[in-house]
Amino acid sequence: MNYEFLAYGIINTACVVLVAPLFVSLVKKVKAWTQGRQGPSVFQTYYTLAKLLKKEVIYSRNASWITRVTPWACIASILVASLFVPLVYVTAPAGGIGNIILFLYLLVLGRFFMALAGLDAGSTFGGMGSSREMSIAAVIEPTTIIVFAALAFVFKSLNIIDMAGMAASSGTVVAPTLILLGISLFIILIVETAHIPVDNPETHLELTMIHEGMILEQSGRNLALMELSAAIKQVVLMALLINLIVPWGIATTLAPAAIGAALALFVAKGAILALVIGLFESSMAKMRFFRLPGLFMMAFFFSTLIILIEVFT
Amino acid sequence: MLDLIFQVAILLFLSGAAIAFLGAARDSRTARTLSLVCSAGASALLAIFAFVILVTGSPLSLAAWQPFPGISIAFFIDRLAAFFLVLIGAVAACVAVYSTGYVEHMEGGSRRNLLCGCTAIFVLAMALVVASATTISFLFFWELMAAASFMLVMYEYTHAGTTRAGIFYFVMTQLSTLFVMLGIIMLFVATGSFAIAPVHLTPASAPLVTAAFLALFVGFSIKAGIIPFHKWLPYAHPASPSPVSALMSGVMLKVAVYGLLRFLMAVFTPDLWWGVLILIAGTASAVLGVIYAIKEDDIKGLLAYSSIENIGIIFVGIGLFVIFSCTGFVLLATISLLAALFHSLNHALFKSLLFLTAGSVVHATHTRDIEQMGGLAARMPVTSALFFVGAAAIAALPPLNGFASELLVYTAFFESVTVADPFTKILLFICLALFALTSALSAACFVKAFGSIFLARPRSPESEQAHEVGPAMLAGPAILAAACVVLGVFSYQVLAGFGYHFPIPDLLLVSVLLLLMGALTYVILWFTASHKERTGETWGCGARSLPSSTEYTGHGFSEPIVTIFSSVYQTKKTVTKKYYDEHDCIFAEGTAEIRLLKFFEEYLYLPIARGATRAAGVIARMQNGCLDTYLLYVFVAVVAVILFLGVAA
Amino acid sequence: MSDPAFFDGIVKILFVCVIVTSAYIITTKNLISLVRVYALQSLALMAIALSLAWYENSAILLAIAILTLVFKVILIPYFIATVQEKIRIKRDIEFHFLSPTSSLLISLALMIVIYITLSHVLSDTLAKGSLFFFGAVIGISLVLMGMMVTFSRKRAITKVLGYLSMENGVLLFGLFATELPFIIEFLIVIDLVILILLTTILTVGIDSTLEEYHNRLHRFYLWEEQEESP
Amino acid sequence: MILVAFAVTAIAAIVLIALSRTHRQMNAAAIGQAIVFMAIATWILFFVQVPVDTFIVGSGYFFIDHLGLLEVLVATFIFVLAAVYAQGYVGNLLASHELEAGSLRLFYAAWCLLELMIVLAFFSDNLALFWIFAELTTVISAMLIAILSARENIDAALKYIFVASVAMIFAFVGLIFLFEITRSALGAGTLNWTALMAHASSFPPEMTVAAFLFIFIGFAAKSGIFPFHTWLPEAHAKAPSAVSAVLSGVLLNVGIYGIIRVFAVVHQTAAAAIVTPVLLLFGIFSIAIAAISMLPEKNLKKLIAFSSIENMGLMLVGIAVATPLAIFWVLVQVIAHALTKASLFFSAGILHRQYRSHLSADAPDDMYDVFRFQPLAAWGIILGGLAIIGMPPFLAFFSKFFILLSLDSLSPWVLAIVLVLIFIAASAIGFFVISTFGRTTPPGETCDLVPYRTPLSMKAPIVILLALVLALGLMFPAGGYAFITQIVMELRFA
Repeated sequence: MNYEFLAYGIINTACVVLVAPLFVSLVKKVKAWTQGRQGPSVFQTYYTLAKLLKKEVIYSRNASWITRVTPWACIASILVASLFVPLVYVTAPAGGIGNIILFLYLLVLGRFFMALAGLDAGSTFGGMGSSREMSIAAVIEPTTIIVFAALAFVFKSLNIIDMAGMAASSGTVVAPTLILLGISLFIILIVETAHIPVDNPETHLELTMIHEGMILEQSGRNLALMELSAAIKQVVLMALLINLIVPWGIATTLAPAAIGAALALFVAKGAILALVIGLFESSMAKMRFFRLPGLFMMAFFFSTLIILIEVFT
Repeated sequence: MLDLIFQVAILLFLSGAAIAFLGAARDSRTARTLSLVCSAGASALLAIFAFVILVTGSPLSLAAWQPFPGISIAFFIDRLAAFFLVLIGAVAACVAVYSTGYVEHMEGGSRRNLLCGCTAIFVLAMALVVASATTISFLFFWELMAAASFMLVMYEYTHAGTTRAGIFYFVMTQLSTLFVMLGIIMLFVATGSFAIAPVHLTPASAPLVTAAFLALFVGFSIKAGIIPFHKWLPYAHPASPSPVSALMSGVMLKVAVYGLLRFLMAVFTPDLWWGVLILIAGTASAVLGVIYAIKEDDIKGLLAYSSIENIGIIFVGIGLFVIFSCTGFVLLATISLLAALFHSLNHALFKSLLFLTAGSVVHATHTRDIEQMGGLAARMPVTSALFFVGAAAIAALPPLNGFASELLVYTAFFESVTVADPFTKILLFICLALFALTSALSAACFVKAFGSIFLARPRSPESEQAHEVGPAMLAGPAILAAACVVLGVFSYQVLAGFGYHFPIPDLLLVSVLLLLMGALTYVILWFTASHKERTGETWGCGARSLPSSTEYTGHGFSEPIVTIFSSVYQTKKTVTKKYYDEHDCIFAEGTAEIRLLKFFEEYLYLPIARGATRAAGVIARMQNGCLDTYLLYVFVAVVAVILFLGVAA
Repeated sequence: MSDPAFFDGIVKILFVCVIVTSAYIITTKNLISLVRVYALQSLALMAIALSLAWYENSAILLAIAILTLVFKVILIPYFIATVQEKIRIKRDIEFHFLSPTSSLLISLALMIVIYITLSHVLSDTLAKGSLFFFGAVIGISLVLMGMMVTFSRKRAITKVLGYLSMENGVLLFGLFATELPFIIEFLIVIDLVILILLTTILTVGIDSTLEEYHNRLHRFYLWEEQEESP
Repeated sequence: MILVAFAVTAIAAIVLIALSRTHRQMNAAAIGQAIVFMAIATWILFFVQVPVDTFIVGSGYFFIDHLGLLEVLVATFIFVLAAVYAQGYVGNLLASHELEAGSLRLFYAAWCLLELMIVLAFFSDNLALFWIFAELTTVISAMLIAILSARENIDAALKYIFVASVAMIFAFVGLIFLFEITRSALGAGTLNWTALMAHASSFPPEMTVAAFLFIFIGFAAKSGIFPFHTWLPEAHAKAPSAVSAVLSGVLLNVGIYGIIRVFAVVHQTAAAAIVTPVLLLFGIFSIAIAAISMLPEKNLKKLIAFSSIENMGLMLVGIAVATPLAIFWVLVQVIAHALTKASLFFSAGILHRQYRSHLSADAPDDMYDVFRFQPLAAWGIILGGLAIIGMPPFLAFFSKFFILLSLDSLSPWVLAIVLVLIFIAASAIGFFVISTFGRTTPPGETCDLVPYRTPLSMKAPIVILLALVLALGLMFPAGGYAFITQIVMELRFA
């Protein structure tokens, strides 16, 4: 482990934590605009988190140690996972950080705890949320792995940091198939970060909510951590999409100016992606839960098709 | 020196068995404990002994005795065997420690002594299968293992479920023996010896050798529980006492894996299609195993199906190993092989951990139905933590050992793009997708298991009354849990220690980072966030203190997945109606039943059984008790012989 | 002093006697006459042995003839007749598997089959068409015809007679195929006697027939009880 | 002189039985005879140079070779244990009036006579003599079956006599053929096995095939080979268990012994090629019929009897292979089967005593709570069952495995078929044991069964036999190995 990588870690983590809440608000803002509302401020999520930190934590009488551990486990796992995806600065990976499989499973780690926490309080909503979350995660998994395998195939590497490095150094799209992969990645992003048509976290209606159902019993500091981890997850996946498909501008040296520019550029690109997400969400209706596998199946076939094209050509 | 340790271990096992059997007449607790201590000590010795060989890598060979002049039972322990001996010894030792507490809570009086004795014999037989130097001693101990495990499965012989399990287990075991025996005999014919040594293929012997491989593959698959030969597992495991389930699932299945590996590596020169066959069998078992597991409400049944899944993963590793070695990718072949081996060890550890803790839970709640449990995390905190480690490991959460081995499989899969043949490549990608599905479903499955058993509120009075188990029943699983953590966190170092430097992430670093990030967040929040905490009711839409029956149950939890995979879980509807009138208009009474179609049981096992019964009915009619008929048979036979003489001469 | 042609004639007549008696045993329903016919068959056999002894000037054959006379013509028929009186069954009406006519037809077919088979098998030792060869064929046919009696008739006592008839066939075959040492022949007869004694006693013990016993047990319980006591 | 010793002992025992008044005395006489027999056999084993062929009855009629001695050793050993077992068993039969006191003397006299006949049969050099003794064993054992005052027993005995004797008639026809062969080949007719072995190579094949097949029919009926096996399940199931053990463990060997002897002669001629497929066919059919019949069988003793047929079929298949290896393991299988089967019948006998009121001839066995009432017998059946299906470390594991191994030299398909059939048989035994022994009185209901106090004399034989089979499986003595190899040599298979 060298200093560059240490610096990468610090910068990356700092950036991730810093910009993560922003994009959550951005998507909400876009949705509000399309609905003709003014919507909350783009910094609303920051305010919410700060507010939550000041509130007391209420535990259910039924809750066990799982509820107490979950927020920490979630934030820790997602923070480590965020190390795997370079946001603004890319350097040579070390110690296996950036491994695409490990990245996926760190996300699983957080989800595992979250689902358990959903069951812990004995609330029906929590159970339903956990159940659906795990089901969706299971069904999307083949698609995810195929997309990641395709990425590995295209970049001839298992390491996301390596991939980003390659993408950054080539300066252009590495392979035309990557654009197609981008679509699959986008679907994964939608699924993993609780957006319409998979999930609608804003309704608090038992029939629609998945992610919100699971964290229904969380409060105060713990809720803030959960919300933050969700935000970080979103930004990390967005960064994955952005920095592999449209890598221009990412810093390859430790110069503060380059990093600053990269951050600005990333925020801009992220804002566009958030716009796309927001528009996508607004143009869709929440899907009935059991129609989702059909959607995932389409994504799966799409990804497999890409693999087939790659393999046979 | 080393062989002395080995002999001492065998003697200890035998004396353990003898002590237990001698104490059976008096239902002696001392004898039981002593026997289990012997077993534990012997297992530990065995593990240490094997570990030394594993580290030094110098094989040890021992001639034991000759039951017949010329037929020698001999042992040869190289690194592969030593690896499995470590696995057997480590798990068996922990199980024995656990059993010292567990047997005293069991019903059955002096049968418990038999249980302890048979356990010692069972573990010994498994160890000796692995240590066998010749095919005949392999078969000898293989059969002994089968007999001993059968006795153990039949422990609660009075239960109706056990009868069914026993029949399934017995028949499948015999079938497995049949195929293994067939394979060994064919090998003998092809080579003329019982040595486990490479076969020199000639064009004449090639079909025979291939047939031998197929026979051995089927034989080992049956024992390992590969679909469609898996049916005995979900019957036998719930029926047997928990330590026995732990041993069978954790260790015995691995002995079958060992058999397959040993014959693949030491005897055959595999073809590519063998690898494809093993890979497909493994993938099918993995996916179907976990899909069945998620539906189970019986905790031990769930674990049994999960074993099928994990054996599938191991077979995937072996299949990849064969495919890569046939296509000449040595590094990938090594990774796949190590993945299979490492996952064998890991599965042994966490599955026995899960079975043992499940045993504690069953002991505390007096039920195996997870719908009746709940809320045990507060009542059995240590057990719940241990089970959690097992569940997290089996769900392949980093940085535990389950992840470490699945990571190797994934790595092999991801790198498989280098395989030249496009069709193999496509197959590998499809298997990869299914493999990913397996792993995600297994996470869902264990969220369900852990959540239903330990979280929320108790759903039965027995669970309400549950209390933590004694120290012996915690110590055994605790060692296993510690091993799970250590093998996961230090997986990179362990592999490097044995000289395998693979491009895989260092999980130690990841765990340090995880702790670091957690600690960092904690520290930051310590200074910024409020410290006030309060306990309240769970929110129930305004209703006060909802009963525990309103909780989300395990059944409800798995419902979405069951619906999504409804094509796998075929249901069978049977409706019978009776009417008052002859036009079938006025309905009198009727029954309707919807139940899960046990596909393999109803379309594979039972038709065969029914066919056999029908044949038996026809043949039984020959034996009709009438002397005239019997004499007629003789007459016909004599006339046939005379005719034969006329024709043949 | 022996005249081959005359000897041939005598033996052929005796062969016909044996076959006819055997056919009679297969078809008849009257038990008492069955025993008598068996005695007659044995007598014919004795006569064949005697004429062979006379023809070959062999003391062994003479002894065999005497043995046959004593045991098979006198002792065994007498014993069976006594037993028959005790169990008070005079007729064996039912036939199993085969009717009288079909059994005769089958016996004919069997004889042809045996002729063909033996002509293959014995081609080295016995000249085809010789009297000795024909005797061997008749012998084995007799064995099989006796066997047909054992399975086509209901009463155990008839089966015993069938068995005895089989044994006669073996004797005939032995006479013509080869020359067994006398001690062997003697021991076989002793064995036969013991076997017949035991079987007949058992027959008395169980019932008049084997197969009807199960049915009767339910239907005519009393009657059967009364009949069974010897 | 040796045979005289046997005969005198037997006569002495019979006289003693005739004189004695109580059951205990008669039983003691039977045990005494069996022990003396075994002692003589052991003495021959250690102190007499076998083969011996000079005896008082005139040379050429009797002789002792290794095969005969082996069979006699096994037979006398089982007789000793069976006689010991009979002490308790027959005592209970008497007490429950299943055996009339008047028949007791006859029972023991026949018992002693049977043992003498079997020994004489195994020591016969002359095949005709062997035939006669084999016939006599049929008669006497049928008597032992019929002696119980139940109609089914007489029924079974009559079936046994008829099927076996009718078939044996053909064996005699075969012997006449054999005699004629020797007469034309050697000038003087003989049925002496030693002479036959010496001159076998000059026999004409056609006649030899005919002779062998006819003889085979007879001995196959004695050893329960399909389609002559029909008497066996009924006779073995209905006989008193002490007798069943002897029938299965010893008398079936008489038939197989005859087949081995005659086949050893035929093996040296050109006829072997014609005969082998026939033997194989009969063997496979026996295994198949027995195995499939075992599946639905609900009667323990019938199940064990069918298992005997299966084992006999396997031995026949092994004989058909006729390699030295196969014959060696067939002989080991003879030992293993005899000892194991006897122990199974002993155990079944105890269960029979315990549940007799529920056991009728053909009805399924209504057993329950076996481990509570008769744990030893239950374990005897379980371990014996494991032993008979060829589980290690019992002796039959090796013999079955190597017979199967030698099968592969014929065709892998035969091997596969036989393996599947053996699997079916094993499953059937497992199925029976699991489903029957798991039955218990439902909690709440009271069980009105009175535990049968099994005397030591009935327990000890089971333990001894199982221990012996286990010990032989773990460590077969080198002397025994050499002994059986010697047999294979003498039979000229090597």
